Amino acid sequence: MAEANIQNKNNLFQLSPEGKEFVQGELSRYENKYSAIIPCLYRCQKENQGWVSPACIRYLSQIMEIPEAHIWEVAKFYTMFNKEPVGRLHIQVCCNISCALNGGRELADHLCQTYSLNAGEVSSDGMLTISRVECLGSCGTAPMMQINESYHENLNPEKAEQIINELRAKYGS
Amino acid sequence: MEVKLLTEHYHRPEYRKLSGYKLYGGYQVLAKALQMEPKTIIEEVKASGLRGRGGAGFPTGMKWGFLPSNHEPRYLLCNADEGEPGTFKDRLMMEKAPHQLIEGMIISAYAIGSQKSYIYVRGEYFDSIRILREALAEAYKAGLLGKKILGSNFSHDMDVYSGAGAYICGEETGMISSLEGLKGQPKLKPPFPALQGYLKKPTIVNNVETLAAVVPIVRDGAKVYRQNGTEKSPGTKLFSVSGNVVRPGNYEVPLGLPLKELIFGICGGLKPGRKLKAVIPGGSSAPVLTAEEALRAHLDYESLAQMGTMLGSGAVIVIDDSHCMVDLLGVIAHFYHHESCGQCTPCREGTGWIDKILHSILSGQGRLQDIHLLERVSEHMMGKTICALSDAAAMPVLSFVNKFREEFEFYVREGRSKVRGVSHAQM
Amino acid sequence: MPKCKINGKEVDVPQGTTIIEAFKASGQEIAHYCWHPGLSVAGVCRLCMVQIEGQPKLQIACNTEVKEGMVINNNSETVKDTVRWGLDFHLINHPLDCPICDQAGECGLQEQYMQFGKYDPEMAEHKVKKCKVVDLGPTVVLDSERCILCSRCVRFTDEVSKTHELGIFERGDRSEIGTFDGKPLNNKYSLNTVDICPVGALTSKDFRFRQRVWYLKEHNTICTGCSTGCNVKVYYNEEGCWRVKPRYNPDINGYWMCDEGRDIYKFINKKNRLQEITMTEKGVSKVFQAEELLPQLGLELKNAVQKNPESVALILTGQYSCEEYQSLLNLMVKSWGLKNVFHWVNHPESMEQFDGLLLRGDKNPNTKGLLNELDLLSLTQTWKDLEEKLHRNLIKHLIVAGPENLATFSDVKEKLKLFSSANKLIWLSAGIFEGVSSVCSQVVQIPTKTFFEKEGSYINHKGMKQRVTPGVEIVKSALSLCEFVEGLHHDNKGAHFQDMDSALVDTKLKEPLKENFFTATRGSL
Amino acid sequence: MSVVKNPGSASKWYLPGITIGLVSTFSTMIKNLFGRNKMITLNYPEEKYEYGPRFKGNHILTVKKDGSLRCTACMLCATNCPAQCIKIHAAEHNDPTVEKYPISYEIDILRCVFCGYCEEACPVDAIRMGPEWQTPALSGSNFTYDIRYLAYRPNLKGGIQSRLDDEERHKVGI
Repeated sequence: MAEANIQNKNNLFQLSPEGKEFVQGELSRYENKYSAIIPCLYRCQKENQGWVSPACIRYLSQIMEIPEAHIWEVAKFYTMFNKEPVGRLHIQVCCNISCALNGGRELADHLCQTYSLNAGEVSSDGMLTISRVECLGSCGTAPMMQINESYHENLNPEKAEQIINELRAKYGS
Repeated sequence: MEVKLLTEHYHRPEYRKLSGYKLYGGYQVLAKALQMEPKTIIEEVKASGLRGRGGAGFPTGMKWGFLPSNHEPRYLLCNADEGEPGTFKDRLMMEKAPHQLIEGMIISAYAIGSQKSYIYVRGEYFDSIRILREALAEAYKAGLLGKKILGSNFSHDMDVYSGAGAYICGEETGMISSLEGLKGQPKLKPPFPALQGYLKKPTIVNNVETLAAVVPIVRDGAKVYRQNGTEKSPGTKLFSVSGNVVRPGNYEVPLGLPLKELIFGICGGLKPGRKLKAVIPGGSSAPVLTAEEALRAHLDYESLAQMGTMLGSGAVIVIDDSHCMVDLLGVIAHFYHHESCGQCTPCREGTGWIDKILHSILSGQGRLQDIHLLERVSEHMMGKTICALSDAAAMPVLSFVNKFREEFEFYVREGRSKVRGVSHAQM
Repeated sequence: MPKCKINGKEVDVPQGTTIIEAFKASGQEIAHYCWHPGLSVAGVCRLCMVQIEGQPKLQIACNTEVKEGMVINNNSETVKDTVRWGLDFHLINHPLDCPICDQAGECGLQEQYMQFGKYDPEMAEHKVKKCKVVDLGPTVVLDSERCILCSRCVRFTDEVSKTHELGIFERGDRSEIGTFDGKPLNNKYSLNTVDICPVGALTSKDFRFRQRVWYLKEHNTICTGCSTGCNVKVYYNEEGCWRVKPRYNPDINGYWMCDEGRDIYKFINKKNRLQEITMTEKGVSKVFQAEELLPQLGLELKNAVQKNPESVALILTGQYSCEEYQSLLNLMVKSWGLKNVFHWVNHPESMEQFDGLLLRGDKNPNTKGLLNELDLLSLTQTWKDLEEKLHRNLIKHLIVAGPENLATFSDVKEKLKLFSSANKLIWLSAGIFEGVSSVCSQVVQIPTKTFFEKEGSYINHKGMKQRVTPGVEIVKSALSLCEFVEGLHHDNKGAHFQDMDSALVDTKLKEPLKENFFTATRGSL
Repeated sequence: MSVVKNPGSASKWYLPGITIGLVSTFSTMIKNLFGRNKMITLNYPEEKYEYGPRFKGNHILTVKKDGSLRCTACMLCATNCPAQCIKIHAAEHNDPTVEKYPISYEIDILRCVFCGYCEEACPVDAIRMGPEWQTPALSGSNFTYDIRYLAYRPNLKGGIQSRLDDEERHKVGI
């Protein structure tokens, strides 16, 4: 998986036919075509194993007719676009103030230790990436983490581990 | 004492769907509004004294009044980029009652004469985005959006736009930049968005809660709305309580409620054996209140401003005595360092500088003059930039250092936390 | 016309003027980095803070319009303190490598810090490390650490060159300017980004490390690279010329110039120049002094013309000044009666091209001036006529006022082949072209002065007449065409040096250099 | 102005003067013969005088740990030089952390006034004024010192190390 990603970095990237259609749709959806950049970047990220590579930018620039530097500026500005490969389960643990008051940072450290990963690193099987992130808007249910697109709230280390292990088993098979 | 003006039906799962929403009086207010003159609605909102619920507390009716009176296309943007640490009320509103927001938006759009609106939702809220999209589809299908809404002459289109993880997009011009497909960097003011906003067209940006609150105002009239709250801060507001309380969560209470009642009454107080140390009353950018101040505080715009802090987005963060203030300020400073958009120099460099100073204090390497330096750097960041992010970063620093100075001095002198006994590096 | 008061001084400005422009117009000093008169307002450096009476917060001068009756100051303690701290914020992550920075000496940060700075750095933490020495493209090198993110260069590529190569990536103090994934900054105006960079973040590859700027003097002149005639400054010292930068002229080039024009200093420099007057006969070259050769040559030509006007031809390129054409034509056509005068066009196919900004296909500074002079004397022979006459061996003597800037004449070789049917070639040129000496049986090569060494005026494509003044002597024995004519016509010195109609001449060029040119306008933002 | 008095009659006879002179000469000679260590003159060039450590003699260019030149070719010494005897040509170094270095560094020692301004101007301790001063040569061109002489002449034994460490400099962002 990790190797595939590295290969991907050099390779040309292309969206699926549905993806292309999506891009065309977004281009005409908004008043100006630049607004389509963010949705299209999301689409690329989805079709490129969870991250936006320079090849994606080049491709988008071509089909959207927007300068690469501009798309890259946007991609770099927003944290939800991963500029490096991530695992299939991207675990984002909130470490901001409300979570910090309830042990969010300790949870992140615990998970990093448990899976012997540094924050932001992809595990050797390409399954996990653990990141410490800023507030995810779930402060009343702290500590919490986001795995890919879903929130997991009111956690403690054991519960978090259990969720990750379950998902890992599910995604691994 | 909760007053459920907006959140009355939030516990009902069917309220999410159009059919369920209609069961409890949904979209009847819209029908009523479409019979009214747009001007009357604006007058009503003005009379209700509704103030922006996103943080700045600017009177909504007045904001709408800034729009030019010509017939150019204009936009209504709903700011659902809820990024302020401690705030999670908009997510609740979007997930529990998407139609309430949509109804509020259509009424507001009718009032200001806008043909197109966007709901800009922060990217992490995948669920909210999905729910809103479903709700929009339902509304279009039911003829509540699109051409000639409910048989009137008013047409309106609405779309959901997903952000991608940038706190600064919660600032209105930052959001407009982001919606225009640029980096979410705030724009120079003047021109103000009401004159030149999205695509240089007149634009009104309102928070989710503000737009939803238009529904009860139009339904019951300004007088009834004013029954709750104080003279200058009328109505109810959702408060997101988090931190060290027994029952954290969103609570809708009338403005002007004593903070003490919210924490100790509604939220069930602190965990047993713990004492209140400090409260941040309006999201991480609001200056902190000490326990003693918090017990005196009332939750409305004026009285909090008098205490040198602000109501902000209504995120009450409760801190008990097991926490080190230096450490918490480190967390906040790191957040603003991470989120500064990098446009204006004082903010770009200042947030980084503050973060680094706090980091060196936390690792036991601090110097006594660093505390004073923190204050001076913060003072020189305030009010010097395009948007308020640098103020937001500076205010907590000033208040933390001022109100808990001995903790900072102890940390620097001893190289360890007064509360935890060890330095951050050793933890 | 709103009136305002700036630091106690009454200032009258046109409607819509921003405060910073009013400051500039009234000659008062104000700190700023990101504002550039030729670009849009970014308002990000936050240094041009001013206090406006009646407004609680300080405002930035670049985004605030002057309104009637405004009372503005930037010398109160609050403003000064803000600017001091603003500068300190710029500097906390700026590396202290001024000694090896090419911008030192003309650096906005250095100058403004000297003037407005805080002078007690309090930053004790580590600076943010970024990329150094990034190769941005064929012309520019980037040092990210030195960059203060004023975004001028990004705005330039977005608004002026419209090539969109540059961007500011990441956010907060991790922001860096750069190009996408190593895509080169490669446009015809890329070096303007170096000019407008207020610090040493963008440096020109061509000039990098060659000279310290405080060794250089500047001379105001015009670019002779094409028929646009951009106003430029040439920087030189005793070793020669080192670089060319644009000079503001709203009617011609605004604030910019093209990269091609920046190379013109190269053909001025001694090593690329013809050094001596030589005569080559049967493979033997002999060096002459102008006084000994020219009178004799003049007599010979005069006799040849008077004997048979068809046997002598004069070929002119559009590279010389109007006065030179005048004096040459006065002598040869008016007093000798020469009829064979031809215009050598270097790129006939691209003469009319224009890239929309500055670059023109006509690579001669004075085609228009030449055509005017030829029209005045109704000399209408075309190049075809010359070719025919040469083929028929009618022409014995050829006088060629050849290219000054050889780089724009790709057809020299082919033209020389054509000239070989003459008996004697008098080749006037500033540069060295291999093989000229063996074209005809007798070849006289005369080094000419470049635009940098002589006085004269040039007419650009728009018909604007611009005057240049001599900077410094580079080749001792080089002659201008006027001097060449004087030499030929030894008994009537200077008579042909006609008065220039000075009314049309761009007066801006006549401004004397300030006394101390090391501090004069160097690095002015 | 020296005033010449009229010589008296005694001094017209020169013998006393000569005797006094000879006594002085011989006494010094004997002192020198028996107390050589107290002798004021030196047997130059076999013996050389030791100057104080702050003596400003011929320049030395210092080197880094790896033996390459410390000089960054900033030309502050050349700018500061009142005699204008320093000529530097800079070039781009392959190592981006070094960036700029001198490909030629020449001091025209005959023009040098040994003021030491170059040493003071140097921001990186790259040039120092050394102890040597006796450097005769046979032709004029030998008085233009180049890098090989300034940094690596035999008596410097492979170069004098600069006090300033590059790594340290880069760490603090200078």
